[in-house]
Amino acid sequence: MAVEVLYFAWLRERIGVPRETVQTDAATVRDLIAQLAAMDEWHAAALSDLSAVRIAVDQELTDLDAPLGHAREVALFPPMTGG
Amino acid sequence: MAVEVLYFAWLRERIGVPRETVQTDAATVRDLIAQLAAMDEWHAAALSDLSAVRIAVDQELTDLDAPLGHAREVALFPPMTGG
Amino acid sequence: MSARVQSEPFDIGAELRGFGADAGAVVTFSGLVRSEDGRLTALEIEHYPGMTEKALTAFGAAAAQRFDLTDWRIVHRHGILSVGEPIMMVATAARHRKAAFDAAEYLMDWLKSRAPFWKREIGPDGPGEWVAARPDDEDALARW
Amino acid sequence: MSARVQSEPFDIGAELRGFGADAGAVVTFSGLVRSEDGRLTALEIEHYPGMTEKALTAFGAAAAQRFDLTDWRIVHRHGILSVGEPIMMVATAARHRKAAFDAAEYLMDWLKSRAPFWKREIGPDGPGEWVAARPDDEDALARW
Repeated sequence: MAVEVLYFAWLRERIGVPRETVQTDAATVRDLIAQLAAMDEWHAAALSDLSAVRIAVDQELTDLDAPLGHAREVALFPPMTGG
Repeated sequence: MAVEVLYFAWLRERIGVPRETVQTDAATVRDLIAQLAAMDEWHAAALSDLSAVRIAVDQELTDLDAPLGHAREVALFPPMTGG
Repeated sequence: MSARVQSEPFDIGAELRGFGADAGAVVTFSGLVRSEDGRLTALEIEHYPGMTEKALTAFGAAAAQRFDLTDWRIVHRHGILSVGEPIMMVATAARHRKAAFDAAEYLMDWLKSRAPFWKREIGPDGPGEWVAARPDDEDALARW
Repeated sequence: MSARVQSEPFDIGAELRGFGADAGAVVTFSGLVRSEDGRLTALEIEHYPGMTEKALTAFGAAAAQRFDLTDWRIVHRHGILSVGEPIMMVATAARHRKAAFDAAEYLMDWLKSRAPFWKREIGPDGPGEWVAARPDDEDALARW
């Protein structure tokens, strides 16, 4: 299936694009990230430390082991610093 | 010595005046209040329950057993309800 | 860093203009006259001129030191205030939010139980009861 | 009861006009851009359009229920904000002060760590570091 993957803040900068459409059969977010990290050195570097990555699936915060299901939008970003 | 005694809120209403000048030899606030309570039935009624009376001497909160010293102004009032 | 007692209304937006330069965090509390389910039309607020200003200034100075505030302000009204009108406000400014929040709560706890103000209810038939002090307002002071 | 995300400045006084009718207690928190001892000239704030509004609205609704608020408002800016400018505000209205204070702190704790905003420092030489999340902001959430 096709998933829209969004990046924010320094993840966006390191990967070099704010969003991309990815064809995937990943079962979980963790699987999807492994697929992304294998794409090129920028993805690999940006996604090397998963403790610094936060995840939203269809605009809801979730964790690495969340099933991808029929997700249309997956966002990866650093810990949030609002307020 | 002469002390200016001020009353606020329902103490002022029950006693009937907002302030009065009192000649006293009282050593403590408690002694002064006893003298005031002996003046007439309004003072006596207003000052019958000292747990409901708060005290300021020269505009600083204090308690019944505080020495009167050279106080110029003693204020008696109910518990405060600001804010 | 100032305390004022006045009968006139105040505007929180105007009070905050230029308040707490380089603070990072600004907290305000404002108290408004409640109708108490339509029972009240106004509150009358009596105070002890002279002592009030001294007390509020002392509370502000204590909060500034304890919470390392970059700014603080207290405004409290007296007289007859209609339902919905602001009674008072405190504002605190600090580098981080916890200090600003704590300082505002500290000021409110002192102000409620130790500043010489007294409220009387005014209903459709005129002046009513003096508002009784709440035991939990006295309790709130114990935490500081 | 509303959450907004915008690049334009806001005015706390204007936000509070008519806010929290019959509330008794209104608390505001506002966050301003600090200069960090002159090191910064501005902050750039990035956010996740769509998710941000949903998250803020969910936080407000949760606070309203938990603290029995009569009103709440969240305004958060994005884009480049100069030193001294307001970044965001929350306002809470309740019958008594404790609920209004607690709700404002609750909203801030959620907003700091769970709303999709990211700050980047801007100094005299241009864009600098992304602001790191503070561990104690994460810890602050645990109390709710």
